[in-house]
Amino acid sequence: MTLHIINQSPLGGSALQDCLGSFVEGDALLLIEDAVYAAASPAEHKLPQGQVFALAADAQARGVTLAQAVTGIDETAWVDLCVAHTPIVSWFR
Amino acid sequence: MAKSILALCRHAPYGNALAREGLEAILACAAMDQVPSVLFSGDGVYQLLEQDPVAINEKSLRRNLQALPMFGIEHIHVCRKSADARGIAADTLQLAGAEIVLLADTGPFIRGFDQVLSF
Amino acid sequence: MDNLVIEGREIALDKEGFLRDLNDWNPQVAAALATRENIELTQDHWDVITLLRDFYREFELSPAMRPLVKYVGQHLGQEKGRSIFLMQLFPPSPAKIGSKIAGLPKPTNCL
Amino acid sequence: MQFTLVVYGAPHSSEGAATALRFARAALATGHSIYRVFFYADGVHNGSALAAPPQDEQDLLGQWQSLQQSHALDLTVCIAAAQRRGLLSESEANRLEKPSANLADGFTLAGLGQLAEAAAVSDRLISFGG
Repeated sequence: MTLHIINQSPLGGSALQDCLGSFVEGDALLLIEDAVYAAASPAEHKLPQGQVFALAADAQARGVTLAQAVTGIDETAWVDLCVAHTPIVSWFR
Repeated sequence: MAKSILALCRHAPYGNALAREGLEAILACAAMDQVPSVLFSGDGVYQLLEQDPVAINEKSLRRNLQALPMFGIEHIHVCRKSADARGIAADTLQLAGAEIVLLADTGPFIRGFDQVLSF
Repeated sequence: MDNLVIEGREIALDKEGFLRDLNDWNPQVAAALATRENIELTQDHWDVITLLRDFYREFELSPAMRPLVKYVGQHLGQEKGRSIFLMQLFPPSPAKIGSKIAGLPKPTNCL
Repeated sequence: MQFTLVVYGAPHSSEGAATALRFARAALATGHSIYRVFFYADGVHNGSALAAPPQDEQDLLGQWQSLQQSHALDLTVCIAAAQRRGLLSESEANRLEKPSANLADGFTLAGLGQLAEAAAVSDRLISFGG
């Protein structure tokens, strides 16, 4: 199952949209850098239900409060997510 | 054990160096006998349209793409939703010597690979 | 590196013997470049040089070994579309030496 | 598990390189290994010895180098992407007849074959976009 990693803010370009177009149930989604802005209101940005993560440090840096549906993780948990998934796909710019 | 590799190309030609440098990486993998599959998605679909960049002093990326079959890459996968969203008709997507494969659903396709190189 | 002098005209080469200006290329220049590589050009060499230039015109790329072998095979027949054939013509690195003599850009070191 | 990291972002212009460093440290701290960090596109600027950020900003070059020393990290900079952008080793500067070299200690210039090879042998490959 794929781990999708997005680093672009939800309306800053097509990364989120392209990613969601390739998302299959059972995949995991990780929001990093500017993508954590989507984590405040996941429903509004049509994020999938379940298996949505965000880097807590990146959210904290931007003053973003994670919605309940989004699991905040640290870098160690990110490594674990990578171990648990193949392939890993980055969506950026 | 060797891994199956997908190159995911999401950038339009010329505006971002990653379009050309992505292709260079694909060709290098193929030259090393690690022939990747290639998927054009998002703005990457624009790479496959006719181009004439002489006036902006650029080399034609599409000409370079036409070398893919020479490197052993004969199937070019294209995200159908991306093409549709940009008003690109399927029959305008052609590359000499290659077969264009339109994918209605890229998710399951991506899942089939060990590694994805994003460009 | 020394420049070429052909019929009184000086042709600038870079340190590795590639043409600085690709527009300087002509068959005489190719023969002189080949001499510097200790290669005497035969018809087989010229066939491949022509194909190298066709390849560049078609794809705007200096070919790596793998596509060059395939391209030669498509145009000169399978008997010649083999790395050993190219290796004998342009030792020790056919894509690089061939590109140099055919007046193509210096390969980027990547392929 | 063996990871390969591909870095596209120039230091101090996008976050990609800094994020890659955070990931690399976490992976190494949890007992994983990093097969290679491959710097590509604008990411090649991470290998510049000439970066001089102010003292109160993070020093990404220093962080790469200290990680390289403590874990014998393979920091490979794509030679073609580097040539275009003016990042050269002594021998490349000499070969290409350029006035000076600027590749930082701990980094190596190599071809894209190193990316292909890393993709083929690593357990996981992660791209860090610019």
